[in-house]
Amino acid sequence: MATSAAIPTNAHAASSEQTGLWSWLTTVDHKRIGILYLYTALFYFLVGGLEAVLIRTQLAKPNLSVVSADFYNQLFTMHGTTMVFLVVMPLSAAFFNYLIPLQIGARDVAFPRLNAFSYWVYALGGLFITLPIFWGLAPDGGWFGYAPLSGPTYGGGFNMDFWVLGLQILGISSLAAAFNFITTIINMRAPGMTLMRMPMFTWMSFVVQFLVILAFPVITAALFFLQFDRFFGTHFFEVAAGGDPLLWQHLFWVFGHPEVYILILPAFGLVSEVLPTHSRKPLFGYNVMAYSGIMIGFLGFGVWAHHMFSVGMGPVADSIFSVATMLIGIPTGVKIFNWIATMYGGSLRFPVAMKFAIGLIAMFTIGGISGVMHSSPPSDLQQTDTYFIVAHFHYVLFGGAIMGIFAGIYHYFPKITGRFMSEKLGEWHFWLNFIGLNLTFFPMHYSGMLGMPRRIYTYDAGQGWDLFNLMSTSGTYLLLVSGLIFAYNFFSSRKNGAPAGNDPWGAPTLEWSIPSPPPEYNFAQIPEVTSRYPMWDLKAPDRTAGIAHSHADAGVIAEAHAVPVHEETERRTAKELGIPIPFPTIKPLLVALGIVVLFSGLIVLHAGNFPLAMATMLGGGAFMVGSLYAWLTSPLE
Amino acid sequence: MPKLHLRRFAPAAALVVALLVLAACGGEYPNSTFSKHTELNEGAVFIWDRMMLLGTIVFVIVEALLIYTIWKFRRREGGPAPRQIHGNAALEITWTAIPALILVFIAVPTVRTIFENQRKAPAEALQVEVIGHQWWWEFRYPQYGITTANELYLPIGKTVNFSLRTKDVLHSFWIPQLGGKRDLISNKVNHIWFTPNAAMEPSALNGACVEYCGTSHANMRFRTFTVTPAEFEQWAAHQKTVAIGSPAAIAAAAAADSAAKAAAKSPVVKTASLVPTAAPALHAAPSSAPEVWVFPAEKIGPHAWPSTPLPAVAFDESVLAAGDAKAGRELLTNPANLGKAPCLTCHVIKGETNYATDDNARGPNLTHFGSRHTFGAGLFRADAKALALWIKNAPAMKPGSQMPSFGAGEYNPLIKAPVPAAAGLDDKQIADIVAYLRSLK
Amino acid sequence: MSTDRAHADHAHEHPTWKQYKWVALWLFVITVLEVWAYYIPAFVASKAFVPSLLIMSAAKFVIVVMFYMHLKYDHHLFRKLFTGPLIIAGCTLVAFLFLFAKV
Amino acid sequence: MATATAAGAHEAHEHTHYTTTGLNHRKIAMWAFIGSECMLFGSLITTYLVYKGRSVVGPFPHQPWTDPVSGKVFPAILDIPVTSASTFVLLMSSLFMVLALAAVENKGKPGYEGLLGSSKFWLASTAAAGVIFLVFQAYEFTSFVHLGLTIKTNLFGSSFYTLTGFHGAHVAVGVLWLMTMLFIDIKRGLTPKDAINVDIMALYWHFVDVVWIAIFTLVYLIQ
Ligand code: HEA
Ligand code: HEA
Ligand code: HEC
Ligand code: CUA
Ligand SMILES: [Cu+2]
Repeated sequence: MATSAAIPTNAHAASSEQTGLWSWLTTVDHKRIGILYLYTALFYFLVGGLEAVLIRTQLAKPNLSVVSADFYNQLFTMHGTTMVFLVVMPLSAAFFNYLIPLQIGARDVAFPRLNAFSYWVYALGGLFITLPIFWGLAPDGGWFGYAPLSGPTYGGGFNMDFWVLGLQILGISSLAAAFNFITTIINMRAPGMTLMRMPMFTWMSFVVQFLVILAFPVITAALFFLQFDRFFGTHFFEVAAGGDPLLWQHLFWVFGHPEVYILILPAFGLVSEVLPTHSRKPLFGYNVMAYSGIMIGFLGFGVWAHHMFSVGMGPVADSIFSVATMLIGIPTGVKIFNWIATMYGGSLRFPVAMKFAIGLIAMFTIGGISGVMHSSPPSDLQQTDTYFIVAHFHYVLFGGAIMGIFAGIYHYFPKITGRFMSEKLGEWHFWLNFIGLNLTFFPMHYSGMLGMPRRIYTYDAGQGWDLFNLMSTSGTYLLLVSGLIFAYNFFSSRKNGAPAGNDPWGAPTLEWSIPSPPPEYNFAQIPEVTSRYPMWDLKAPDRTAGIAHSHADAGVIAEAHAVPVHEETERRTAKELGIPIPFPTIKPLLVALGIVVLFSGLIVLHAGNFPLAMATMLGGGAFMVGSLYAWLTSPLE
Repeated sequence: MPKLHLRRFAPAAALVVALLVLAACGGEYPNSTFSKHTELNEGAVFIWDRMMLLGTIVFVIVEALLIYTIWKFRRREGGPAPRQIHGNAALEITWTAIPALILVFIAVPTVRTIFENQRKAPAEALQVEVIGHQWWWEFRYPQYGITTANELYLPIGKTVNFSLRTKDVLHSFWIPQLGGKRDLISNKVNHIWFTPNAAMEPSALNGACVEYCGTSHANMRFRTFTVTPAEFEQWAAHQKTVAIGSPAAIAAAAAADSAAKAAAKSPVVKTASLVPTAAPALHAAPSSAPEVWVFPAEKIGPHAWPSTPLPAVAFDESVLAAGDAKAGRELLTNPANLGKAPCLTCHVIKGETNYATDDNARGPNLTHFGSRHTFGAGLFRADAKALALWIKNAPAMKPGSQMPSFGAGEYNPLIKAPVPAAAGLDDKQIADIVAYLRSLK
Repeated sequence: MSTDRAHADHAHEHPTWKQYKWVALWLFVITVLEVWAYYIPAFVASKAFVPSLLIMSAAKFVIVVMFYMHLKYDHHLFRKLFTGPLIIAGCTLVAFLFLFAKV
Repeated sequence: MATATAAGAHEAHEHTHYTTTGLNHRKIAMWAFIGSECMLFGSLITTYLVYKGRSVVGPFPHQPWTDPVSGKVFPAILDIPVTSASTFVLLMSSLFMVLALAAVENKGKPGYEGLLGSSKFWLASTAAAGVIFLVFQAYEFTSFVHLGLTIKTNLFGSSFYTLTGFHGAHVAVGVLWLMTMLFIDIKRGLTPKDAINVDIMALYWHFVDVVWIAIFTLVYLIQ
């Protein structure tokens, strides 16, 4: 593998005192918060994965009873919820945190403490929704919580309380983070970093933040309705009072569909970083890539009802949503072709990161095509709520989002830790993952079209599904093995990986101009940016010569290939350089804690202990407000 | 190291593909969605085929381009430096336009079929009301006055218009072989219609609930029997009668007898147009209820015979064999036994004294229970053993079932306690009830 | 690079008391009209009622946003940040009204 | 490179750091937040409208209703005169708010000497108007409850109280914010340097007003 001239890893410029638990609890450094996100999300990936393993074990053969019906229902609900809200979104957030400031040449995010707050709300909210499974009280209404099953009349237990409140909590985290990143990207780009010079990952992240701030309020409102129904006796989704379950479905999917693009676009962004680097060629059709991302996000708001073709919306609505859905295939296809064109004519190297990136292209396409197959209602009515759908969304989610994120992890691990992950183990991980993924999810196309419904904890023999299910289950175990290999590789490489240096892959963007791991302040000097590929301007000018740098500075490019690669200077501390660094603080964590306690009060209320519930809520609320006050009145840096 | 391990991957991939192809060719697929038994599904299959074709083309092109590219441009010692092309407007337009064009070929038949499928059903269609319950199906034939559960009879060659509603949460009605699904939604009546076409053999098909509806969603199945119109009429003529052995049946038989004696004409079903001319003879015999006709058990394929394992609850076979239908009827219908066997507070047996009506009954209508092949929403064969265990402890056989346990000493999850010995049914009583239920042809 | 930084927030003068006063007056007048319209049964019954109320309220909405929130004078970015979501929210609302109208 | 050094300045406020657009971070975030709030209130209003006329039992917003069981007659719930008054108060609060901002921005400038330049007065008036609005709302809610409409009564009650309650909560937050700002003004006096903070608060306040404009028409006036 190409290790550029061995630059000794700059382990701890400026961060000698930044160790120990307390430093992690109080950090407001976007990089460390990114790492926290990464670890936490990987932990939940293990949880969600083990849930999947149990699911698949139960379904290995007909009429098994590995788990009970009720527990199975909790498993798939929590599996979906975990993977979506506690794994893929936070893994993306890990990269937003770590990379966006580095890619745009900033020293931190716009609101460092808000950033810490987002993380802690996520971490605590994740526990809030995950822990109940140990008491058999985990949410059991499906990840889309259809009313009235999720309401008080038919879902009267505690289970869906945790879901409603947990999602509400997680929403706070995502929203706070989104405002933060929008501001960061708009306002903290280094001089010369125009929008059209932003790295594609930052671009896709930018789009995603808008999807978050527009989609999450809708689910927030819907969850409030459900929450009020459950706790305060309102009638939003109560059938007897005339409540309309379809309102829940519409609100959920107005959120839910943009949500799936929230899950995939960051992975698209990561892949758009990995492919050019290892092809030694700039991204093909940069502008088109940026615009198609925007297009996907925008169209994503007009297609939600394709999840509801079976509810009987009438032919006009069915047709409109069907055609709108098909349209999304166009900008997505543009992305696929541009990626291939990026590689075409290049000089391709295949480290594990590249393999995963290519894997995404190959696998996502399968999921995308089955997606288009769902978009035609007459045909979807045979597919909806069967394993064919399960196949579709695992191809796009596992074959797309997770593969892309793996590509990102292998690619950026050297930047984050200063060391490479083992390529050898990585190969095993990749191939087992690739085979396991196809073995698990491809047969689901068959079981689905041969009539197997989703969300069934058992099925009868003789239905023609046995073989496919057995294949799926075997594939899952392969995936488990590959995941464990990854985990081992991940942890052992942190200490024992080969040293990586600043720019191990010969990549084009700013984050590679600084040491690995980067110093606390990122850039000793805020760089002046003159093109999309500053590092290539510097190191491989032939690759970028043909790209129109912005006309204003086209003339000065020669001397202004101006990204200095600071190797020595950045061994100095922030203090020595006179760079203000935000103070570490525990307050965001405390506010987050207050919020979670506040929400827990409602559970106590449901349990019927009114005084204790009031005490919990008032206590949590007061604690939150107090900590918030302390936060707002203390100086940032 | 940086070379593609295609070879390592190839055998595994080949194996998967081979297995899948084999799988798709051999074997029986009783729930396949690709059948052409109805016009509804023909439309679906037509679009599916087209999408499959176009999708495969797109897939092959993309993957071929991808593989070609990674093979051709892999880095080689002394290979050429990359050609630095960064974009190409003509290409961008091409790969925007071609997918758009492909989509037109999908969109047009899609919209056409949507409007076709959602036309109003023909007026002369057979009406069937489907009512979802957690976790069983109620079927009504309003034109015949029939209420039944979990087994659906459909005449071949005749359009059926289903109106779908639910008593509780959302469910979804699906018979994969006959067409797409439609949800049962609270506060709304949904519709779907199709015509099992004349070319279809009489057959037993599986159906399922496909909208997650709680604990036993997986156990909310049903059977559909497509039968000839003559058979259908025969079945229906019997199903609409009151229960065998009920006071109403005895009275009706007496009335019919005297009517026959008065040489009045035989009772003709309202929907005479449905009946092929030869059929009336089959049940025109005066002085008795129409003859029972059910879908013949021999014609039911293995896929439609449930093999759900029975719980390990003991039941003495000899006691079971000695069940007495008369005693069973007494247990169910004598108000004195209501404390022990409150069956008729939740179930309706037409002709007996019921405490529930069709509209507020919590359990399936049992009037002609003996003519069903399966029970518990398609979970169990309607044999004596399974039935006995069911009455003893239904929730142990079907998680979450809303039917309480009645066996003395059995745990009843609805009251979260065992049934007191005094209040519960002993095995003998259960055997009697089973005998009675099975006699309700 | 640094030149455009200084007080770009306030690069354009905000409106003054004079304008504010007129804006307030307009808002007041439109509100009075709205309420007045509500009390004319014949008008309430007519087809024009709903559209005219919608137009009046939209007018107030726009006036406040343009002048009081000085979007008219402020950075174009803010306009985008506001109108984009507003349009999506509006379209979604209308779509819902259609979807639920025929049930 | 001058900017880079400028970014190293030691001031503890982000607007002294380098920013790409020259805009204030928090102001950008506030506008993004307001965009997001459009979707929140959009969903709440949509729900109210979708459920309009779908309640199984009364009372109803615009028509009287006779309970078929008890025979009791319930009047139409909404009280347009009262709400018109509170709407007016809220509209005027927006005027006070812009004047408060102008006073802070132009502190000491000619033309801003007397009352016009008293940010304290205008902040206090805005907050007071907010409080009056909330009092109106409290009055409204209690009188509706006395008329027989609670959040549990029917779909109208559920969606009405939730929508207007959310709006009221936003007003309440705004009032707290205003009071804090007033407190600071009293303690140390706001100067043009603080204008940005008042500006951001004002954006929030006006947005809450704008939402009410929509609610007033869609919920109260259109029948
Ligand atoms: C990462 C997440 C993700 C992504 C990216 C997508 C992408 C798409 N999805 Fe998927 N989807 C889900 C996650 C995702 N989906 C989930 C989780 C569910 C289930 C939710 C649940 O019920 O629990 C779901 C369900 C779902 C349904 C509902 C099915 C049902 O329940 O009945 C539909 C229906 O239209 C659909 C369609 C699509 C389409 C058209 C795309 C398109 O964006 C795909 C576009 C991509 C391509 C088409 C491939 C590349 C293009 C080319 C190579 C160009 C040429 C192609 C053509 C001309 C076709 N999806
Ligand atoms: C990103 C989203 C995501 C991902 C990655 C997955 C991954 C998997 N899913 Fe999931 N799935 C969903 C999202 C996802 N799923 C959703 C949204 C639903 C719908 C839920 C609903 O209906 O409500 C669903 C439903 C669903 C079902 C249908 C259940 C049902 O309808 O009854 C099944 C069944 O087979 C299934 C299987 C799997 C399997 C085998 C995996 C495997 O790929 C998992 C493999 C992973 C592992 C085995 C873990 C290995 C990882 C590690 C060991 C990490 C360690 C690393 C460190 C700690 C450093 N999933
Ligand atoms: C509290 C209501 C209730 C009472 C009392 C009750 N049942 Fe049930 N019964 C049900 C419900 C609900 C079902 C459907 C359960 C399912 O399939 O999940 C059912 C199903 C059945 C079935 C299967 C019907 C079919 O076609 O699937 C039989 C047989 C039956 N009950 C017999 C009895 C007998 C005998 C008694 C009295 C000893 C009885 N029931 C008392 C509620 C009741
Ligand atoms: Cu009924 Cu699922
Ligand atoms: Cu979707």
